[in-house]
Amino acid sequence: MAYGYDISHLLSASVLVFSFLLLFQGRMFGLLNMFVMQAVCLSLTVASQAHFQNAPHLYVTAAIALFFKAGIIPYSLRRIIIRLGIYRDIETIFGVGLTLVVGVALTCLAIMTVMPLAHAQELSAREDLAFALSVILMGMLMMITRKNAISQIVGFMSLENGLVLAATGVRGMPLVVEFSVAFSILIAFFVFGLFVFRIRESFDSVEIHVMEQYRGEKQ
Amino acid sequence: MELMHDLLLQGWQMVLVVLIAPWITGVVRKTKARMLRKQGPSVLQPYRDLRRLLSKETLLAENASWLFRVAPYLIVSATWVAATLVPTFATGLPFSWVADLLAIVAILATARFFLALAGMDVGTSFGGIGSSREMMIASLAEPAMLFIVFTMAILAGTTRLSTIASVMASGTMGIRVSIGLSLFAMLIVALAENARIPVDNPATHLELTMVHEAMVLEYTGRHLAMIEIAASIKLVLFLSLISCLFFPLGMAQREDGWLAMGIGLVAYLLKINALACLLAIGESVMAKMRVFRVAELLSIAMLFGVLAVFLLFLSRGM
Amino acid sequence: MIPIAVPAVIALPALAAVVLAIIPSYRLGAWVNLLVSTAVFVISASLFHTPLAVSDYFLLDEFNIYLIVLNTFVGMTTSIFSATYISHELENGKLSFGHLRFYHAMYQILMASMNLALLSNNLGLMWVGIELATLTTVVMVGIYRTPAAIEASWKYFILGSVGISLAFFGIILIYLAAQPIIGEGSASLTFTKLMVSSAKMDPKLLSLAFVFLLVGYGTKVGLAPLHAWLPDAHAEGPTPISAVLSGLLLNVALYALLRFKMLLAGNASVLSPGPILVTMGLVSLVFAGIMLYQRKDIKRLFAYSSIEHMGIITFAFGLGGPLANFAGLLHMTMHSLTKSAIFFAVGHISQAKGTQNLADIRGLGTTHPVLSWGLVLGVAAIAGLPPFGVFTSEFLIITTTFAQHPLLAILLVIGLLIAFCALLMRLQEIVFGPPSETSRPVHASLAPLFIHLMLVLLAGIHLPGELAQWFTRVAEMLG
Amino acid sequence: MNLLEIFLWMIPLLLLIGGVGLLAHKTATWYRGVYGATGLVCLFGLVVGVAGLVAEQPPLELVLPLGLPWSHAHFRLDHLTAFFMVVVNLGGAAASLFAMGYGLHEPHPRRILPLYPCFLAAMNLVLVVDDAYSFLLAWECMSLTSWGLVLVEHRIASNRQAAFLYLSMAGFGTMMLLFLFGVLAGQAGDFSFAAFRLNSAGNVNGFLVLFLVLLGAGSKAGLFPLHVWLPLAHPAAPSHVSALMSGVMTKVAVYAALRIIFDLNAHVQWQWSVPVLIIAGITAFIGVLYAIMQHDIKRLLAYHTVENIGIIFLGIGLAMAFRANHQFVGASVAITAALLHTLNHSLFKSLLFLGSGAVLHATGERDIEKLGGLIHRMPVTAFFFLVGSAAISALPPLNGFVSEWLIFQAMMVSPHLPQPLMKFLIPCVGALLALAAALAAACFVKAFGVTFLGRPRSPQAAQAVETDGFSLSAMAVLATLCILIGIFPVTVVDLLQPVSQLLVGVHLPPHSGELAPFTLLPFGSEGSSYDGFLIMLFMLVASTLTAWSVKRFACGVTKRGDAWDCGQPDPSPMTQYTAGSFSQPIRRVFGSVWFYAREKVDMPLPGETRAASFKVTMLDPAWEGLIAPLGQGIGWLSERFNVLHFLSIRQYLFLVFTTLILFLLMVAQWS
Repeated sequence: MAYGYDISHLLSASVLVFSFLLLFQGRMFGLLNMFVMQAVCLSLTVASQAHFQNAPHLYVTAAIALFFKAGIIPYSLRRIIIRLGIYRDIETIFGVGLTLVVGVALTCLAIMTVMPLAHAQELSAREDLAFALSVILMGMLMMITRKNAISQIVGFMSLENGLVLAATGVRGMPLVVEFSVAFSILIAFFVFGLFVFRIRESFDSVEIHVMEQYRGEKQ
Repeated sequence: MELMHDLLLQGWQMVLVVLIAPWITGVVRKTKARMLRKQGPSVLQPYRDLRRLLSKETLLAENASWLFRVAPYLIVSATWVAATLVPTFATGLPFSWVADLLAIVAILATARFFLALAGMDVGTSFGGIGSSREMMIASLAEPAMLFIVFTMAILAGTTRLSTIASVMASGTMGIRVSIGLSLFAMLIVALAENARIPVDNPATHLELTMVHEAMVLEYTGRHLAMIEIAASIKLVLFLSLISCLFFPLGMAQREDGWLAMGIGLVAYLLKINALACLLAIGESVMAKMRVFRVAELLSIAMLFGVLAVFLLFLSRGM
Repeated sequence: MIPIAVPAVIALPALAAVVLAIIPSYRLGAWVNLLVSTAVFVISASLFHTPLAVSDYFLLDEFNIYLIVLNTFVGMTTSIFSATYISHELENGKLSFGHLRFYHAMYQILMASMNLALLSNNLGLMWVGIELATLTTVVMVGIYRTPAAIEASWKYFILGSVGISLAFFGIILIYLAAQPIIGEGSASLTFTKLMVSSAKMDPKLLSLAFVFLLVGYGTKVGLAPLHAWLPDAHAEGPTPISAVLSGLLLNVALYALLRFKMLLAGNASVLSPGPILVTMGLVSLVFAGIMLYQRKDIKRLFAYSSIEHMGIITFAFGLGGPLANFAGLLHMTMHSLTKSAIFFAVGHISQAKGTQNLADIRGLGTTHPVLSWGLVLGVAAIAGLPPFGVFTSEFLIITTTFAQHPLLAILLVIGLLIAFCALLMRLQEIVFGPPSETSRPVHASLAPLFIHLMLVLLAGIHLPGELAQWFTRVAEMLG
Repeated sequence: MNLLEIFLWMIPLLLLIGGVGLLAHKTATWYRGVYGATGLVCLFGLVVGVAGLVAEQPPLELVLPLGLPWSHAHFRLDHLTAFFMVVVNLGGAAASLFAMGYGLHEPHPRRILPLYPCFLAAMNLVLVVDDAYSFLLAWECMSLTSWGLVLVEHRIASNRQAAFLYLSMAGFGTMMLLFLFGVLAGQAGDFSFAAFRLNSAGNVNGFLVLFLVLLGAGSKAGLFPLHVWLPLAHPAAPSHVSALMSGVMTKVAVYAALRIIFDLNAHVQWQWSVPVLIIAGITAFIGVLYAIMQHDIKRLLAYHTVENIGIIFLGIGLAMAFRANHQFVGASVAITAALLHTLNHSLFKSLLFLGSGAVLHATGERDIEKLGGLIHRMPVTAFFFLVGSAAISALPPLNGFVSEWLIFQAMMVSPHLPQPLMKFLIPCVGALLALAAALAAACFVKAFGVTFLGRPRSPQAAQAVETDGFSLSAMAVLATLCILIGIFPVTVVDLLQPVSQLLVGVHLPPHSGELAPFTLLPFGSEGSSYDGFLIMLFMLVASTLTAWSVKRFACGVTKRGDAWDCGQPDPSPMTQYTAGSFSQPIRRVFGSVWFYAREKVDMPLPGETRAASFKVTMLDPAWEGLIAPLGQGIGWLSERFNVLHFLSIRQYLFLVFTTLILFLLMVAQWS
């Protein structure tokens, strides 16, 4: 059993590593590729959890993750990128270096908050939790530091990966499958929304700040 | 019988103040003239002036209202009542409790109020000047007066004039700095209230320096006579007030016999004549102030009043 | 045994949504909408006569029974308002028939999801309810398809989604804390069971969970600085939705938050949520109060006022104690009724004047006297003036706070006064003075507006004993 | 049914009349009916009030199942309440009578009708309630309805500003009262006044209570520096409402102050009286000083309200000082003076506001610089206004003097107070009071002189006509009462003694007519005394004598001619002394310090053709030092914070993120 934990543990650590790599990525396609890798890692983690926890329904979650996040969504995003012709570098607010530093700081914070949790919790569960929390925080960080709507979606999905990581890491968490379905719908909404806005030509760009010119109450 | 006696006594004082009022004005004028080495009119001239004014026709401005005609009666009666209630030759007169020092000051304020209104009635610029300045001066004199009242009230334990006079006359007070200070304050207030130099010049009709005279500029005939007599009564009132508060020598008591009353009367007449002379001398040696300097003069009066009160706390160990 | 009415108030609107989606006539749709809303209200009112009950998935206790009635009641009155409002929008050409079908269906889904969130005994179900409600409103906010509306709904959507995710993480943490004690499976996400064993849970884990839930659901409540979606979402969507958002959805989110607060209250060594709530409440109150001054849009104005009131309510619950909790509950109810009434009035006003721009809405008192009476009374009520019910709760909050924490009370009052002056200033601009030029007559039902105001007035003058007892019991539960 | 129950019926009755007012048709009959009904109800309340004041019975109490369910609404009728019922309903009845005539001439009568009876109902309700919740409810309803009345002429921008400032300050005051009740209720959360009376014996911070009263009730009453709203709001309302606001509503605030300071607070300490006396003195002084500078008749009157509130609070402060030192006679005199002045002020201020309403109706002008000579066109109004002016200027033998005299008498015994601070403070405050009284006289010489005397300064003033009978009779009633109370103060003072007993625990012995039937003898027959009746009698005798002798001895011929004016009469009414020039000396003496008054004279040199100009600028210290910075501060803050409304989604996410991180740090720290 301990051996099993080690595997899933390793896998979830790799999800975190990919989070860092996401932060590091400067180009659109590179970002999507990294995200696909993270999603694959995630589905592997979930699958391993399904195996070791004897929870077959988690396989569904793994499948959804694989199919949706590593398949359809990146594919549609890629289509959008090609249609809009935005292969450029991704604009970040601070430089990549600083973003990475903040990422490390966030990981430290995650560890700090999880550390003092009661010893009753199994050690690996605590670590998993720390990983998940870090992934979540870094997903948010990505949403904040990237100016482009597509990278925001990627950031959100990465955040959601953290959630799945956390949910599947806990023994016997009910409704996980339902949650992953719900989140998938949510993300589909995102992508759909992006398409809609693009198709309706309300916005000429997916740069978010352009959209903000349409604020109802002008300053 | 008692009541008759009381009424008689009060009636006598009522008549007395009116009778001597023009005389006092005459004395002041005469003394001032003498100071200037002039012959001056007779001391009885104010009586003649009154008779002359009464016998003349009254000329009213076109738009003078009923207030303008009623005001002189009100002013005379208010001043007269106030003067009647100030102890002159005797303390503890039967109606002395009707109005205390505060009320007497306020009754005078009533008279002034109507005088100032009358000044504004015809709608001339001079009337307005007079009213405006008169009210300004009065508003500054009043706080100073209050401190004097305060000093007296602390000394006598009441604001009732006859009691104050008895207390002062009894000599238990001794001579105090506070009394001197309030006398000084009182003198300034009296000068201001009676429109005397250095606050106002009763003899001038030079436009821009007039205060009292400007207000009564439109009055003629019998109305002017009443205004004049009221002014004289007011002077008597203040002289009586000073003499009863600060020099209550020889004042009779209510229960005293006719002799004491007589002595009181003589003493009273002497006192106010002397005060009138002093006033005339004072007026002669001083110059009239600019209107806005008056504020400073009255603040000095107030300052003395404050000092008087506070020193009294010290000296009485309160 | 759960009474049949409980699933009914969730299922009936959900079914109605399907029906409404296929009814072609918008008039018929509006009627069906109204009828269903009324029926749901009647059914929910019948819950008063059934005993309180608990099952694995549903819960009917003293806390939510009244909120569900309030919810369905405002849902009903809003559907009356909505009927006239929407037909006017149709005449304006701002909406098409297709939109209306969509709108009515969405309205019922929104009601169903809020009822679900209120009645569920399971953290997951409640989460689903709230998220469904959020998504529905996101869509409804964007229904006009103007750039501003899309911007507002996009923003709402993104911020809402992040909130959803964080709240979900909080739920995972709760489960993590409960699992060693209650065991695996959905039992560890059942409120009633969690409540029983919360004392034994890991306090640190619970605290961490609460932080995430606070940020997650706090975004829905509109607490500053998590409020950003709120003003624009209120301003750009149809006004009935603004009314429901302010009047109901914020309450539902707050209800969820309070459930977790109750959970924490059961554990002695947990991080005390009070000070955090008090701080967030005060920040929201003062911040929203200050923001009111620069508003140029009538609906944004009242949206910020909602933030302010959520701040007050959060403050009261943060303070805790029977009186403050009582006041918080009362304020929740009163705010819900009053703010939706104000939005009814605002809806008519913006239709009458053809604009939401405050600078163009002037002198309403001259052109629309009855409507402006409604607005004046509504704003007076929301500003905390007696004899309206909001005053009652503010009275209780301030007096109790000042007795315990004078400094907090002073801050609270500063915030209240700032907001009060701002609302008053705007109200006078809107209602008084020479009227602005454009104005049309509005044929609208003002009944919902005045029904709400009557209720608020009644509560101010005489708070019914049953209501007070209910509040008292819940206040005790909240600790 | 006892008195309290009877009285309570007034409230729904008035509200009902308000409802009728809402539906009233646009006819004079309806207007008269509503005002007349209101007036009748007020008259009824007046009777109940007098009955309550005379009745020797313990306070009546009643609990109704209204308000908060656990404490309900408590009502109580004691002598204090009864006295203020008299004040409120007397003013209400007079104003209603006035409005039966005047209310018809208003440009928008139907805006007033629904609110007017409700306003009166709210004021009456404040007096009888006996728990904090109902009190504040009634209190704020009073603000709210009067706010509506201020906004009757809402198209005038300054009225809207006044209304805004008014309700904002009212909101502030309510908050302070909320604090106050929070303090008094303590942890127990029982909001009935009965509980407060019990609590206050314990460890309630009395100074805090007093401070909050001064802020809460003081802002409503118009104490410096919270008076700024008052001179703006009171004149903005229709004149009969101005009369109510100035004459009556400020008294309700006095009631609140008295109730809280003396009744709900068990122990009064002498230190508390210090801030009250200082603030009251400044209020009285600055109120009248500002009034002198005003040219708007109604605003002038409103500033005088500030002054008189100062005087009333002086009485209250003195009573506190004496009561704390167990010098009960002084306390009783002071509180009697405060109460009497409350009544007096409500009478003459209502009278003056009604008079100004009559003038406003006749000429359409509130600016006295455009009036003049109205005594010819409106002789009756002029007479009543004169009575009011003389009364408010504290001239004997009218009522204003009696109350100020009593206050001075209370001050005269202040040297017996043991604290040196009080010994020094009270004479100084007394000087301020004397100054205020004298300046008030100056101010009303100006107000009456410029408005009614002289020559008309505008065509409107020249064509004014006397106002209607209802209005005149209302003024007549008030003027008569002013004179009667001035002449027979003893009766009223004796009536006030139960109230004094309630507030300071002692009462003056009833006047037995020892010296004369109507002599006021607050300190017994040996102490200071005043007899308005005899002064009146003496003045009558003196003027009769004068008149007789003038008739007898003087030439009776009277002619009319041009004014003399030192031989240079100018026919243009513009040459008359104006209100501005009248107040110039006083402005020079006091204004340059207090109001930073500056005169700017631009006199062209000979030969230049441009017009000369003269400009006076003045600043209100309370406004400049308090309200304006506050407004600017909030404006500044809101502009700074407004950036937060225009952030990008990313930045908003950043806010959410930061909040989360902060909380996480907190949790990490806490563990």
